[in-house]
Amino acid sequence: MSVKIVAFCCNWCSYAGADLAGTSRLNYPAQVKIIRVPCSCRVDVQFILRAFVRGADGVIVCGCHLGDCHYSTGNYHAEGRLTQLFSLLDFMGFERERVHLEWISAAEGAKFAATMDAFVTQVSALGKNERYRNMYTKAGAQNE
Amino acid sequence: MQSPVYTCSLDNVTQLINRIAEKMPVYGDFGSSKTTLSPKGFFLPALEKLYETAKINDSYKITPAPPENAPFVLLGIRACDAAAIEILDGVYLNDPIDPQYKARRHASYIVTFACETMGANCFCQSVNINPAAPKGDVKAWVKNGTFFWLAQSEKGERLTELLLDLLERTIPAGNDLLPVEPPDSAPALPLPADMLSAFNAPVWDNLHRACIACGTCTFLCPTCQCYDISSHECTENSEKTHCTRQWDACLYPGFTQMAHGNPRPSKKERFRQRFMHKLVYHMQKYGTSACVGCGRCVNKCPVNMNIVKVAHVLAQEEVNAYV
Amino acid sequence: MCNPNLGLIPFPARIIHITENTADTKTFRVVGEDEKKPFAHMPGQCAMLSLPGVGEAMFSISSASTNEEFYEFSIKRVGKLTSELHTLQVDSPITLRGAYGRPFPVNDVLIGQDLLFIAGGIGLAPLRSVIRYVFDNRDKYGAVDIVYGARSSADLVFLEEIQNEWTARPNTRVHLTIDREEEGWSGNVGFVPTYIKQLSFNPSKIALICGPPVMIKYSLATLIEMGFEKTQVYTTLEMRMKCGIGKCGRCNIGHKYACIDGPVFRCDEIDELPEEY
Amino acid sequence: MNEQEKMRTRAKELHAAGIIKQVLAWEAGAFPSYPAPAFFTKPNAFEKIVYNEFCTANLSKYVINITEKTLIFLRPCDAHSFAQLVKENQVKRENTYVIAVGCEGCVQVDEGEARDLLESCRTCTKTDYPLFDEEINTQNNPRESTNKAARFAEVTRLDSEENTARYAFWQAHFSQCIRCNACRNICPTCHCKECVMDSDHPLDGQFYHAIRALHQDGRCTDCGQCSRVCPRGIPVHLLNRKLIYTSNK
Repeated sequence: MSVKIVAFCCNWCSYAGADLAGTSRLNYPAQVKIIRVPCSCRVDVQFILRAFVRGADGVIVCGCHLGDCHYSTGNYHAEGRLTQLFSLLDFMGFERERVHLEWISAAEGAKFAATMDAFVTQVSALGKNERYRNMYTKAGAQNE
Repeated sequence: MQSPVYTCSLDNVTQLINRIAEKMPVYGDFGSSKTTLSPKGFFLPALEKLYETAKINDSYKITPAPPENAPFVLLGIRACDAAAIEILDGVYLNDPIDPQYKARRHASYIVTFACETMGANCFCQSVNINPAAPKGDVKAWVKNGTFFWLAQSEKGERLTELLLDLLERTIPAGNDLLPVEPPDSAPALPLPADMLSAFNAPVWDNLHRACIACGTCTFLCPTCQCYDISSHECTENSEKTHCTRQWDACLYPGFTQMAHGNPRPSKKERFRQRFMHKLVYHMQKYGTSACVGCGRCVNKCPVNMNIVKVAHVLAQEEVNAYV
Repeated sequence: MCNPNLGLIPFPARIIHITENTADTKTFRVVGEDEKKPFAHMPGQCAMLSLPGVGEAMFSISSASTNEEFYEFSIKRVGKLTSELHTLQVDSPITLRGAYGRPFPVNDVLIGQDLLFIAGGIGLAPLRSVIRYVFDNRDKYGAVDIVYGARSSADLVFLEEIQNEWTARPNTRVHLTIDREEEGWSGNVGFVPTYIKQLSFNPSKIALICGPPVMIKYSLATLIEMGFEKTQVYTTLEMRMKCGIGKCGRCNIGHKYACIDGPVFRCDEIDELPEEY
Repeated sequence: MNEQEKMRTRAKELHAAGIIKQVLAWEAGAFPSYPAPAFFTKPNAFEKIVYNEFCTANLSKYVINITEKTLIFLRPCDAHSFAQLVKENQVKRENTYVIAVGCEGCVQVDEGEARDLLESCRTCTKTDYPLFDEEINTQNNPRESTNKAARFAEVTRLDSEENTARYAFWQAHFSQCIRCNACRNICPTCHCKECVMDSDHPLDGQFYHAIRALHQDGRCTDCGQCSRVCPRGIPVHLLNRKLIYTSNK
């Protein structure tokens, strides 16, 4: 069963990188669904968690290299916020390998394709995402 | 004809439970005190699906969720919870009857257990419930080392037939075999007689300020009946949507929020509604107050607000009448 | 209750006709499966209209109960569900359940009485079902006066129906008013309560009021001044409703639930209830 | 523990001097071990101010957007929450008169009996008061640095375990959650006007705890109220402690 990947790509660098990968005929797995965001720091923790709730098996956030950010400090915020999210997800017992943060500039089409390949194989190794889907608050399990 | 009282020794009570468990699932036990969550969740679950809709050639096909009528047994229900189930029956089992609730309720066997002592924050005696004489399909109690079992309903008799070889019949010799009633420790809960004077009482202005409107008391309360209905897409395929029913609390701001405004705009009105419904409105509509004195809200309220204090302050009595 | 199996499970239904009353109000004609009406209803009752995946809301049925082919709902675009409903086209599917609420007492108290309908804005929708019921059984009732006001002439719903059909009805007087002066408007200008005082009806009539709460309050005060008893005045109270069958504990005013003991209340009943609507 | 007398007298003196209009403290509940937070406006009611080891509720969240000048008694954990609220200008400092009051730790109460010290008091590392106008008996705050290790003991223990073991640990706890929102409404730094979790979409509730913890990241003052109030005993504070632990590293 092919895994579903959601990639949040920042408009200025990674999205352009993905574009470049396309124009230079580099292919990367089709299961990757790209969502364009103005900056990597626009990715709220809820976007990632909701993506998992709605059936994603892996989420990767791509942004500009530190220092290249069009909004100058966007990727620093993103890095701070997402490292905390990833460590909390690991602490709660979710597979840390299903989430990833990568800096890809507009010129690195090859790196974009390679990163997506590596990430898809990594997530496929883990298989379908069951844990994120079952962490239900059963809201009222019967009395003990 | 009053069905006979059966007994068995304490140590083969677990045998009784296992025998029942072979026939149907058993929840709860004859434990030391009442459970944290009330048995309400067995009849009105915190989250349940009402129906599913699928869009087929431009019209909605609606499939209601099948009613759950697999039989199950609730063990060790106390007098307060048994009375609470009756209060919920009054709401959900009279016209128009709620099919989901009715299916679960008819499939349930309630085995109650008499309390020998009053819990720290129990006050069922203040709402004239006798902790030693709980209702329910079967009443069980322990007295000087023996376990007693008395069927109180036709369902109770059916349950007793499963266990006849494990139980011995006793000659019903007066009430020295009956469970002893714990001494009455607290005065009766004063219920405001007149609705309008209670509603307009000035005490609400200061009384509500400590409350953080979190809803814990309503979710733990065995008689809180309010629910919310919401409809949303399935995650698997968005053509299908399901409509769910989940617990709701009058304390939440969105409870009565309408497009053109909210009749209960601030926490004070919502706090007042919670206690007015419990102590006054339910009394006027069904003849009994909806509080069974189980003390769960007293025990688990994050800021130690509780219904006994509100009732006393509402009746203009000094709060620490018996602190 | 006209519908015995009253529950929370809706019937599939379809919109067969949409008329654009005003900029933000549309009237939807709805029928159940195989073009029939899934449940009967009485004037003043409402039904839960829902769009799966969006939500559900209670709307008063503005078509007459004697109308066999369809229901009509006049819906103003105010919130999430209503905006979604306003995007629907003819033939789009919805779901429907009902009929809920205590109707206007058309078969007992109103028989043989002179009737005074007072409506404000979208408040005409619930009263329209009663008015059309009265017109269909015209001989059973006395004189009919209709006072209807809105913010502007563009906000008067069913305007052509009022002007062409209602005014032509026997022994029926229609009094329209708008809040502010407008060129090209020949009718009265002013708020409904003040307009009632100018018209000064004799207090033997039965009055039915429906509209925004502030209009209800002042119209009721004016009627009392004119000698009306509170037992002669009926109104509807609007509360948030989710179940419609008096269980979900949301629409209560005091110990009465608006969805089963109302939404139609007699004004003296309202005085026994706390000031909560 | 005679802070109670001093608090009552100071409240009367400050009110008489017209410095304050009302007092926010605890008052006796209808049951002995359940004092509740309360606003005292009339001087004769100041006699009812209570201060003992059962006063577990954190008072700082009550003064958000307060308009009248209010005297508030703060213990070290409350004081840190209060400072955070002042920093986020949820509270106008000039509308409050703060008295720092000594604390020997509060007791968890269940079914009327006092159990052991609150978890947050056992691992409390705060002996200082970020801001106050006066002090009462603050010299006898017993805690020293020994609790530093105890504070993150549970977090490091869980970290050392297998990922699947942690998942089982949290799934067992979260499956008991009845979404009563007590942990959100008691948390001093959780004060959005409209919470994103109030959408009536049950599926959002799945990550309620994770999203709530992340919203307090860098702002949580580790006062432990969230776990204290949970009716199902879920150790929600561990999520926030983990975030503090990783950001300290």
